[in-house]
Amino acid sequence: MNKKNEKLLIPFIAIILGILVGCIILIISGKSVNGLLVGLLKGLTGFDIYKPHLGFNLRYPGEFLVSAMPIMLTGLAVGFAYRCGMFNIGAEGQVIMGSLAVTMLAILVPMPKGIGAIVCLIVGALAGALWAFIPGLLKHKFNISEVVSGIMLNYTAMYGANYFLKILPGTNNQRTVDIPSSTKLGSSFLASLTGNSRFHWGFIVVIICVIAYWFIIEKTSFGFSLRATGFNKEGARYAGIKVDKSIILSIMISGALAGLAGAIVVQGTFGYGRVMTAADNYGFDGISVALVGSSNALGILFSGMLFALLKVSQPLLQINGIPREIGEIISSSIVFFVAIQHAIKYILSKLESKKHKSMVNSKGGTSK
Amino acid sequence: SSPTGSTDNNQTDKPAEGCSVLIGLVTDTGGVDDKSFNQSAWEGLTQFAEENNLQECIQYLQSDSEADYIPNLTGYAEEGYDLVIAVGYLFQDAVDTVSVQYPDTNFLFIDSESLSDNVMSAVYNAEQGSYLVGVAAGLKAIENESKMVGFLGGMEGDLIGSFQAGYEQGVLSVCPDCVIYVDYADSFSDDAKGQQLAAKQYGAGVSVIYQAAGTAGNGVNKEAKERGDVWAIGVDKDQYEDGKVADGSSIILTSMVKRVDISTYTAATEVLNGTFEGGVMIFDLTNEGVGAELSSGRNLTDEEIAQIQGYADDIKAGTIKVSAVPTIANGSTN
Amino acid sequence: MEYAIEMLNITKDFPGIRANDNVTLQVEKGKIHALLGENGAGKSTLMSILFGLYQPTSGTIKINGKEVLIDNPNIANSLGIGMVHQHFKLVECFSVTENIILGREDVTKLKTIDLKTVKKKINELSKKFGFAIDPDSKIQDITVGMQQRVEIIKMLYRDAELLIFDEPTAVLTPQEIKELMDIMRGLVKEGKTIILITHKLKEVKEVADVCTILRRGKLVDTVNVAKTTEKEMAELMVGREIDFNIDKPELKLGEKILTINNLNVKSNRGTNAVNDLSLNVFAGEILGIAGIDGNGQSELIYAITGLMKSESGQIILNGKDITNFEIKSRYEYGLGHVPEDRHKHGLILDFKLKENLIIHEYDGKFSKKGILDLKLIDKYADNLISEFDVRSGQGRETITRSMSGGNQQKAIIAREIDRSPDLLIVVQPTRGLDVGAIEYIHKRIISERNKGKAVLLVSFELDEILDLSDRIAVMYNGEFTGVVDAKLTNEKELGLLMAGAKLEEISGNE
Amino acid sequence: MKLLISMFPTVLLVATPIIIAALGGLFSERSGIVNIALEGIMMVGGFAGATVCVLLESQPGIGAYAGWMGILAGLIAGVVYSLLLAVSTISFKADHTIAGTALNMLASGITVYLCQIIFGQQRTKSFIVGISKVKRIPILSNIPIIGKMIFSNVYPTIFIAVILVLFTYFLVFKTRFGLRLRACGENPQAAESVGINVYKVRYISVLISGALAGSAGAIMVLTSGIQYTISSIHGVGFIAIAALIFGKWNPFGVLGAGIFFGFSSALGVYASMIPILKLLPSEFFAAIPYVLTVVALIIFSGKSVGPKAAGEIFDSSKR
Ligand SMILES: Nc1ncnc2c1ncn2[C@@H]1O[C@H](COP(=O)(O)OP(=O)(O)OP(=O)(O)O)[C@@H](O)[C@H]1O
Ligand SMILES: Nc1ncnc2c1ncn2[C@@H]1O[C@H](COP(=O)(O)OP(=O)(O)OP(=O)(O)O)[C@@H](O)[C@H]1O
Ligand SMILES: [Mg+2]
Ligand SMILES: [Mg+2]
Repeated sequence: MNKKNEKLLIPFIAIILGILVGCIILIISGKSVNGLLVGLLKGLTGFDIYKPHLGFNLRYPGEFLVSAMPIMLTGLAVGFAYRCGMFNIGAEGQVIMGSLAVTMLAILVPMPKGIGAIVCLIVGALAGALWAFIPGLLKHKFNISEVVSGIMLNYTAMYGANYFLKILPGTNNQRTVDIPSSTKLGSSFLASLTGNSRFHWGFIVVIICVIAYWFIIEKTSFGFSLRATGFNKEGARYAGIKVDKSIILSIMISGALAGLAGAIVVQGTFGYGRVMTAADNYGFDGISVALVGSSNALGILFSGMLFALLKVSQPLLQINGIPREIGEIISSSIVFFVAIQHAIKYILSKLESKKHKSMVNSKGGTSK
Repeated sequence: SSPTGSTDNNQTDKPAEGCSVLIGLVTDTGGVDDKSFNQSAWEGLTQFAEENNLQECIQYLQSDSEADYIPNLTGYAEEGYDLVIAVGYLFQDAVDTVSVQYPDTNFLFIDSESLSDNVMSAVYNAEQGSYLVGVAAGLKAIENESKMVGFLGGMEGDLIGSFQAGYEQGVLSVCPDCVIYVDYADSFSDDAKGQQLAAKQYGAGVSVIYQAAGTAGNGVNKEAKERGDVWAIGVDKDQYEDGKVADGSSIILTSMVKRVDISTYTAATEVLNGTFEGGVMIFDLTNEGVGAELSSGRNLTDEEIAQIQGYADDIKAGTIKVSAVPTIANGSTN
Repeated sequence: MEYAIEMLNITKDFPGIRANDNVTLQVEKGKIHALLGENGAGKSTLMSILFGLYQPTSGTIKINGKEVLIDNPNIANSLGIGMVHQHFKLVECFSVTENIILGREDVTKLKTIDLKTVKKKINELSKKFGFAIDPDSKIQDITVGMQQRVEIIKMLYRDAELLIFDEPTAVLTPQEIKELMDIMRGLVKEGKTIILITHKLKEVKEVADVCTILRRGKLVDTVNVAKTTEKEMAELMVGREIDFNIDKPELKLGEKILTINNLNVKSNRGTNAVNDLSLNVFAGEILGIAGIDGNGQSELIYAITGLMKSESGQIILNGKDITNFEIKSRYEYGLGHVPEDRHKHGLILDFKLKENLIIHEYDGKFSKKGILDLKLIDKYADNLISEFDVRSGQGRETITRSMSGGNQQKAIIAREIDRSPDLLIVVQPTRGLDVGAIEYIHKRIISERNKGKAVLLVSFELDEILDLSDRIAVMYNGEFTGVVDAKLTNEKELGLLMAGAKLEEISGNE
Repeated sequence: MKLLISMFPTVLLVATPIIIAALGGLFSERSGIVNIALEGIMMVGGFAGATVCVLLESQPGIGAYAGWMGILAGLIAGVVYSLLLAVSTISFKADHTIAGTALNMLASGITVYLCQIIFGQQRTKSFIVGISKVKRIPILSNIPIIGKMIFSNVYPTIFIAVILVLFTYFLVFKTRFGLRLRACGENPQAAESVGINVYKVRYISVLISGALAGSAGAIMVLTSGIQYTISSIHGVGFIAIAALIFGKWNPFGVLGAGIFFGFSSALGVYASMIPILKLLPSEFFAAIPYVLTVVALIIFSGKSVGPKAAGEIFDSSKR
């Protein structure tokens, strides 16, 4: 099998297997598979098969996009680092730091309309990048795995951010005051287009990032050096690439993308900062998105949609009598199947050689 | 009836077509079995459903995190539910937002006020009931000479603050030199934290703890049961049964009862009858929306019960005014 | 005669290569039997078969006259065969004792490891064979020589009667080598049988009783060491007359391109790999560095190309002191490098062929303001591919991993030569390639020389060195044992130099 | 001092699951398999423990032992769930971190899903007792100070944890199995060359790891909770990883680190009673284990303390 097909085929098979696992679990527990499909369709398009007369309710696709946007960004974040050979499990913390920076800036510093939102986005990205700099530096200086330091920094970020959010004026136990409208990304125009969903201008940020990701990775000399480092560090060093610099820079860019995700969640989805008792998992969703999307821009775009759909349909499923965790089960199974792609490849090659054999056999048979 | 027994169907099956009303209830991160106000709210609703034979038409959703509030409320509104119930003041933003977007849907908002006219807000003067259980705590503290009592809140804020305030005043009214420990679990769902804070207070010599912390408060009951020689005061519902230990006695001294079930029952009935109107419903001692559980033959003597009832009458009569503003800071004592 | 081990008519085929061709090896009990041959002669393969790591394509093995089937190392172990691998298989953070007993632990009644009994056993063995080893020290704290002794005790602990040593001296200091020889003599005195794989004639002469010589997978001869001179064995090892059939015009020596002064480089293990070495390479010549693998060639090249740090000394390229330069700027000052390990260094295997072809200049010639000039890259790649006849499935778009070794190597050569560097370093340029590819690559290297470039060639294949070089420096133990004119030397002389003899000694003999 | 005494039961309560789960991590990592999935395995164990406890509690006869049956159930569930980690990383050669991350995600989905199926809600029902505290242990509780700190008013599970520490030390550092286990984590090629079946050793270790982490999850829920919920484990699996690193992959180190982290958590609760600490926010205490782990990693860096081959994918066909 050729390499390119395999790259597409494996995530595809993993997705099918994941959905299959979900269906089997539903069937075993006596729930309707149909309900799952109906729920997913409605979550995506707003069309309810049971109530066709209502047509398409655009709020659903709107909310679907709202939840797709941050995980596409974190997917890009994880993917970017992955392309350079780093596993940025710390994206969660970088999202939180992005959110924190944006919230503090927006609440404490008055800014004019128009510029405010953009300044906040930039600061969110910077905060994420700086937080990501820590595991990058630790890896470079002390050879500490970015996975372990990333996990520890996730929790540090969460508790640290809560502390700072709580000392902001007006914060109660769950949330800060609203950020000024000059810094918000929400728009009544977009809301009215999508049946009052929370759809917001953050989608432009996402589109820009997807294109920039694709462009940087595939088209620039910088991306070339990152990819070389990711595939083969020693080979990159031989070629004259400054591997250490690539590593730190790539995880910082990764952090910036995660920070942006945090920023658009605050500026767009919620409009205020949240004191969190448990993480939102945007960063962890990003890992799934990047893995299933093979860390390339288009792949991340699509897998981001897939995971967002599984997430956003959950209340719908629950209301329709299907435990909403089925979405989580399906998405984590998909990641699991991607993780064991070695086995999938093996089975595929077995199948292929079998097919080959049986073809040869049948040929032999007919010639007689 | 066990709450889970009756929820089974509602939870797992799609509500039947042809319901005359559809009612959805959204809990905060506590569930409908929190032995506290989520459960109470759900019980009011199930009672309504049973009486009207509408068991198939009520449903609930539990929120996993704050991020779920809006999607869960909108979920029901979008699905055309006639009444959507938001249990808890934490839903303030969510209710404010969603109720405006769905003017044709009726909302019941428990524990806080929202201004849209399709929202019925049920507000409870919890400080009044809390005052009464405070009296009970003070009496016990004098009796066992510890003169130390405790309060454990869920999250700091106006709502739980009113519980604390009433309790403080009640304790001090009978035991002016009592020391009151105040702690907050920073969560309504972290039972482990509740238990640890209770262990701290009991360890310091506190003999009674009043918990107003949802599921986290159940940790207090657990610690009290482990110790056996201390009291806990229940909240929202009568928690006497949950406090039973091996020998059949209960460590629940009394409970501050908050009749959330009345508001869900009322709102549901009004929706069914087509008489639902937005606005604020106030529940206090006078309409028995709040109060202390004072059944005799439990852990309070009849004299004590009588004494507490005396205070209740004074509050109803207005001779005692109970403030809803606490004075003791989280993590400290008076 | 009684043989401890007989390997009869062994043939072993790997895809595309016959590593052993009808080889027969008969080892007498209580003797040290040397196995001599150039790199790739098939020594390791033969021993791997004996040790159960490979199955022979054909042939039989007999132990003490009885035919046996050895299909995994555990069986070899139970038959009393032990092997000291060239790369030790030791757990660094374990103690000597723990390493020795691993897999064969005695336990007490409490099921704990019975260290007391074990240590006693080890001390006994150690005393009996003169190992002088502390059973409690950790592997990571002891010298390589000591580590090797641990490997030996490991075999003895398992009651091995036949001990195989695969190039045991490659990693040892001369003093350690001497001690090892003593140990080996002690072992045979105790009735053990030893097979010693080596390239070094001196060692064969010193300890071995019998020597079997392999060349290109075939058995050449088995000789009695006492009755054979080193020179005779060298001749047997390298074999046929040399064939100068490559056209090479007269040498036109240009100016000095590369100067190395008193260079010292440490290996990854921390030992001195390059010792105070000095060297000049001139424009228009090919300087070949001959020597056996592991004598510091790799480290020397890594230091010149910047992949390894030099401890001290000077590297001057085109008059610039590049000792501490970044890798990239070395290329800019006129360096080209065809690396020893094409998979680790030379290529990014998951890249497309075209990407590998521009890997040095992706951010120079092939990009404008940081953006890759894809059209130029495609054009350039196509040109290079056709000029150097690099064959692959999908042309420039082929994923490099899927290409054959020969074509991968051609791609590297193409890339390095096309940049027309003043100094071209080529290391093992034809390893694993077929005859056609070898010929082509040789031609390209010589044409660089003819263009007046300096070429530094490192190879373990004497033929290649002799065919291509103008001068030959022979490296042994991090130093040059001699620098000779390629036209005036022969394989015999080189073989002696490679085995550590100094040039003065040899010429003195002659 | 009085404060310290009254605080200690809480310290031990928090430390117990950390220690046991970290010991689980120790087995796995010492054999070469990085176990990021501890958190997920704990969730599965916690769920199974609470469920079994709830279901058995009302049964006459066994009811009194329901808590202990719950721990057993957690152990079994942990073994079963860790089999997924073993199969994926050892047989299918999946990246350890990615497989572990997937299993962590799967655990939260699957446990809550099962709650819905079994109990009709997003959590288990609450159990009545779970595991109860021991009032005082005869004789030992009479020892001055220590008797009050450690031997009264504590959950018996801490003693299980301590016994497991001793047992782990014995198994890993004194026995044949332990030697082989460590060899597989340091240099699997060397282990294989002396006839050790690396795959088998790693499978066993990962399953032991699952048993320990699963029972740690059950213990955590049954001692410090009233039911299993999605947030019951809330990152303790990751703290266990931290404790493993902080304790330098050594059982006694793990014990110390576990108690230390238990202490920092208890301090968060008791800070209000300690004048200096009163000024620090509760978030500070919550973050301590994580920050200290990063600091510890920096201090250890350069010295190789973790198992060398941990995280490497072993393939015996490649020499
Ligand atoms: N696993 C293998 N697959 C394919 N070819 C192999 C394999 N192992 C060895 N060879 C080839 O077989 C030939 C003999 O190799 P072998 O390792 O036996 O040589 P050697 O005499 O030990 O060399 P050296 O001195 O370098 O150790 C070489 O050409 C080598 O490339
Ligand atoms: N799969 C392979 N394909 C092609 N060549 C191979 C392969 N495996 C090994 N070789 C070549 O065979 C030669 C010897 O390999 P081998 O692994 O036997 O090394 P060795 O030096 O003999 O090591 P040891 O003493 O540890 O056995 C090397 O030149 C190596 O590059
Ligand atoms: Mg070799
Ligand atoms: Mg060899």
